[in-house]
Amino acid sequence: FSIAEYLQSYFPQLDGTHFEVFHLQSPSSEVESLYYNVGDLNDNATQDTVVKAEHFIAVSCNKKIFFAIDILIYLLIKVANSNPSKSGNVCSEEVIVELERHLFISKADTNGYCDIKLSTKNITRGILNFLLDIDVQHYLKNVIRLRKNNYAGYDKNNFITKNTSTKQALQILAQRLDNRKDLCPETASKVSPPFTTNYVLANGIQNKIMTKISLFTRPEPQYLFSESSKNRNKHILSGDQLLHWWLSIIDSLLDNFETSGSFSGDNTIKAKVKIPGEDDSMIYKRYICKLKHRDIWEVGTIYGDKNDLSHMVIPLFPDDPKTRFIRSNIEEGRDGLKLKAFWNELQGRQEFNLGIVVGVIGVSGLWKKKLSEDTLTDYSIYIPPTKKKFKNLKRYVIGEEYDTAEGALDSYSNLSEYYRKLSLNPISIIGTYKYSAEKVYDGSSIVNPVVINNLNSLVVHRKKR
Amino acid sequence: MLEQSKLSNALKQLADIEDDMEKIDEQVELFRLKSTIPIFKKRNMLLQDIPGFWKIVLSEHSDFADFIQVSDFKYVDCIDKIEINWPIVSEHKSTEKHKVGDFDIVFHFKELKEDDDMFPEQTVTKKFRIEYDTSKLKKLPKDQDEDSLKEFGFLTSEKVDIEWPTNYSKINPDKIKDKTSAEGKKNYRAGMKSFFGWFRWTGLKPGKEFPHGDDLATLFSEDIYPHALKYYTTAHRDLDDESDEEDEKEGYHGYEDEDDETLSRKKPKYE
Amino acid sequence: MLEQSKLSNALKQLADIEDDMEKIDEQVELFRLKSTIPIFKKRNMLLQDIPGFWKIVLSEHSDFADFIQVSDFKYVDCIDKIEINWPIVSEHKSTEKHKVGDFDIVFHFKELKEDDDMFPEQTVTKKFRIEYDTSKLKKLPKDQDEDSLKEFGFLTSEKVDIEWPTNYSKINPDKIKDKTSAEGKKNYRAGMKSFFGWFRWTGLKPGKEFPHGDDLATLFSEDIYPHALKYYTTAHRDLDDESDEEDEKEGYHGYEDEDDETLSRKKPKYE
Repeated sequence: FSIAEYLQSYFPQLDGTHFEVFHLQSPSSEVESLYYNVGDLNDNATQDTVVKAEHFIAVSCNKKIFFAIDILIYLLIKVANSNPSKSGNVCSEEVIVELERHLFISKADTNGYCDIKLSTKNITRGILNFLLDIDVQHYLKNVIRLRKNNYAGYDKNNFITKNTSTKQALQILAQRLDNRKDLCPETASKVSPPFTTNYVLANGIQNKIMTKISLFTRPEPQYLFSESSKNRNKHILSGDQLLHWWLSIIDSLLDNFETSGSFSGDNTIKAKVKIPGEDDSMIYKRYICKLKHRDIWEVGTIYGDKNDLSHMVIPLFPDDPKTRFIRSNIEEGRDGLKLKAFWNELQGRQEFNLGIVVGVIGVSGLWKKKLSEDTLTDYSIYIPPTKKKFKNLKRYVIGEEYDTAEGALDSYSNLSEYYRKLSLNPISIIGTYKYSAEKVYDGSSIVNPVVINNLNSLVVHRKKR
Repeated sequence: MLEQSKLSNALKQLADIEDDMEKIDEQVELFRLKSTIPIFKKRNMLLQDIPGFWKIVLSEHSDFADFIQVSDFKYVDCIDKIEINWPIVSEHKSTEKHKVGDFDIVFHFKELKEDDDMFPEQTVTKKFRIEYDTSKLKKLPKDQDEDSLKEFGFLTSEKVDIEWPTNYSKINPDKIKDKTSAEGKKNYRAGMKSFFGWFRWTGLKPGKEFPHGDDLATLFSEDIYPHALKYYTTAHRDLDDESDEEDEKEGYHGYEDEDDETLSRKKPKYE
Repeated sequence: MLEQSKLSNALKQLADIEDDMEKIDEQVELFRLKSTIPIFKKRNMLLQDIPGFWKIVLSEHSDFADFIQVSDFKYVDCIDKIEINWPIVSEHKSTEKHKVGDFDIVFHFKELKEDDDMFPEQTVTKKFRIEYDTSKLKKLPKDQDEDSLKEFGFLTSEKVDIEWPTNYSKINPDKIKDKTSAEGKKNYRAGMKSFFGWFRWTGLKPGKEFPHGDDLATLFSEDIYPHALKYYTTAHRDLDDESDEEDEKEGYHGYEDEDDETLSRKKPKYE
C-alpha cells in the first residue's frame, strides 16, 4: 500500500480537501557518540556506531505550507563480543549486535496559514507513527562516515577535501584531466561502511527494536516559521497547554509499544515526564492522571538512575538545553555531577526559571511495528545527495518570513518547483479522519522542544578564517 | 581650565584623524582594485575554457540561492559570463565622477530553446552607484536610519532592459495589462521577486521592488566574483559531504550549525 | 581530447592566479599598514591628552571582556598606553625577516598602590609572529586541521616577563612551589587563565595555556587598536541605552541570539 494510504487516517476529511506532504531526510551519517565521552571511556566504545539522520516534514494545503516538524533519528549499534579476548579483531560469528533507536523531536511549528480548521495534533501523531514504523535498515544503506574513519588512507595530493586550498584543488583537477580525462570525483580509496551497519543490513534485526523518544517542551512564539507570530491566525499555546498537547500525542504512541509480556527489566515500557523544579504530585495530578496510559506514566526521566553520572546517561542532542548544561559542566571540570544534582541544578538555568512550564518527556520500550519498503512500496522520502543540499532545501521553508501569507505561498512554490525539477511528487493526501464537530482547532501552534536562549551555555565558537 | 582646553583641543584633532582614516580606507580600496583588476581580466580569459564555470559556481553558492527562487535557476544556468567593472579604475574616461563603491555587473546569457520556453542570448549590464542623497528615496527602508544612509551612503541602480523568458510572460511586469486586478497584482509581485525583477531594481522604492537588491549586488561584487574559483573547486570536492567539524563535534557539543537557520531567505517586503 | 587539454591547461593557469591573488592581498595589507601607521602615531600623541582613554575603551568593549575575568579589570584599568608596531613596516632594520601578519603590542601600566595590593608601573611588549611550521606545536589545537595551519599559518608568541600584582601572588605560576598538589594545580590554572597568564602565552601548547590567546591578540591588532576612537565615543553616547535593532527584534523572535557567536565567553579549554 502507499504512504498516502498510511497517513490519510490522520488527516481530516473535509470536502475532499487535499494535503501535500513534503518529506525530506538528510543522508544518514555517522556521528562520534550520543553521550559525552570523557577521556579513556572512548576506547571501550570504539566498536559502537552511531548513525544519525534528520527528517524534515512540511505539510501544505491550498498551496501554502502551514506545518513543519523536524525530527532526529539516532541509531546506536552496539557490538558485544562473545569472546572478549579477541576484541579488536572482530569477526561476525562472535558478535552480538544490539540496536537502539533514539527519536528526538527537535522542533514543530505551525504558521496559521491553513485555510481550514484542523488538528495538527493528529497530523503530528501520524507522522510520528510513520517515522517509528520505518525499518531501521532504511538508514543504513548509505552512511556518510566520520572523517577519521573515512578515506583514512587517502592520498592528499590527489584528493579534494574541505582542507584543500583552491590552488591545490585546481592543480588536482588539471592532473585528473591529464591522467584520466575527466573531473569525476576520486572513488578508489573510499573505505567500506562500518562493519556494524553491514552486519545489520545483512542479518536484519530479528527482535523488536528498543526505542527511546525524547522531547523538551517550551512555548515560543515561533520555532520554524520566523515572524509567524505576527499572523493573528496563529494560535500560540502556553507552556501548560503545550505540555498537555504533547503528552496526549506521546500517550497515544504507547499503543504501539510492547506493554506486557515477558521481557527483562531494561525492555519494560517506560513513559516519563518531568518539569524541573515542579512538585511530583502536582505533575501527576495535573498532567498524568487524565492520560489513557496513566498506569505506565511516571514522574521522572528515562535517563539512568539518580546516582549515575549525568554526562554518561543523558544523550546529547543538538539545540537542547540538557545538552548545553552538560557541556558547560564538563568545560568547568564538573564531570562528577550525579543525575539527581543535575536535574536540581538544571532548573536554575535560564531556560527553566522564567516561570514558564517546560516539560521533559521521555519514552523507552520495544516498538511493535515495522514497515519495510517492500510492504509500503515506497516511503516517498526525498533524501538529497548531500547534507548541504538537505539544509539548503530546508531553508526554502525555514528561511522564509511568515508575517504574511506570502511566506507560506513562496515556501510551497519553491519546494514544489524543486520537486518538479527532480520529477518527484509530494505525498498527496485526502483525509479520512472525521472530527466530532466541536473538537477542532486544538492547537494551531505548537511545540518547541527546543530552547532558545543559550546565554548561559558558555559555548566557545572559534572564529573561522 | 588649562586641562580642559587641552582635552577639547585633542578631541578636535582626533576628529580630523577620523577623516584621515576614511581617506586611507578609500585609498586602500583603490589600491586593491587597481592591483586586482588585471588579475580578474586574466582569470576571465581563462574561464572561457572552463565549460559551465558560472553555472557551477552559482548553483554551489547557498547565499546566492537565498535570493533566487527555484524556478529562476533554469535561467541562471544560462549565465556563461560574468564581469564586474569598477568605473573609478576603468581606462575609459567618463564625465560621471565615480566613487570607490560604484560598480557595473555584466552578465552574458546563453540562448535557451525549448518547445514551451524561449530565452534569447543577451548581454545585460546592471550599474550600481553609491548615493548619499536620501531625498531621492520614495521612503526610508525598514530598519534604516536616515542619518547613517546620508553618512555611509546606499546602493542605487537604474532599471535595465532584459528580455524575459517566454515562460515568464505572465509575470513580466511590462506585459501585465491590468495591474490592479487581484490576478494582475499577484503576477506583478511574482515578477518583481524573480531574478529578472532584480534588473528593474533601483534601490529607491523599498518595499516595492526586488527585495534586498543591494545585498544581491554586493554578494556579486564582494563574494561571488572575487571568490569564484574557490566556489568552483568546492563544488568538486571528492568528499562531497564529509561529516563536517560541526557534526563530528555534535557528540560533545550537542549543537549543530544552527546559525545557518537564523539567516533568512532574502525575501520581499511588499507593504 | 583537445578540449580536455585546453581545460586542463586553463585550470593550471588558474591555480597560478590564486598565487597572484595572495600576493596582492599581502601588498594591499602592506599598503594599508604603511598608510595607517603615521596616523596611528599622530593619534597616540593626542591620546596622551585624553585622561583614562584606554580604560574607557577596554571597559566598553564586550568582546574584550569575553577574554578577561572580572577580577583582572582592576589591572586592565591601569593600562594608560597601548601601541602596536608592525615590524614589517618599522623603520628599524632588523635581522629577522618579517611577515605582514607579525605585530608587537606595547602596554604601559600605571602604578597601583593599595594597602593590600601593589602593582608596579611597567612597560611590557608582547610580540606575535605568524608561524607555518606545525612541528613546533606540542599538540594540534582542537578542531584544527594541520594542513590548513601549514597553509594559512598560526599565531605564536614568546613568554614575556611581567610583574604580577601582589594580590595575585597565590596564582602567579612563577611563585607556585608545588604544582602537583590539588591546590597548586588549581592556582596554576587560575593564573594561566588570568590576563597576566596571557603574557606567558606561546601558541604552541594548546590546552595548557591562556585560552584563545591568539584571538585576544588579533582582537587588539584588528579591532581595539584601529577602532579605539569609535569605542571611546561609543562609551560617551548620550543615549547610552538606545535599544538597537537586535533588542527591538528580540521581543517577537524570542530566540534572536540562539547561536550568536559573540555571546559566548571565551572559556578555557584545559585538557
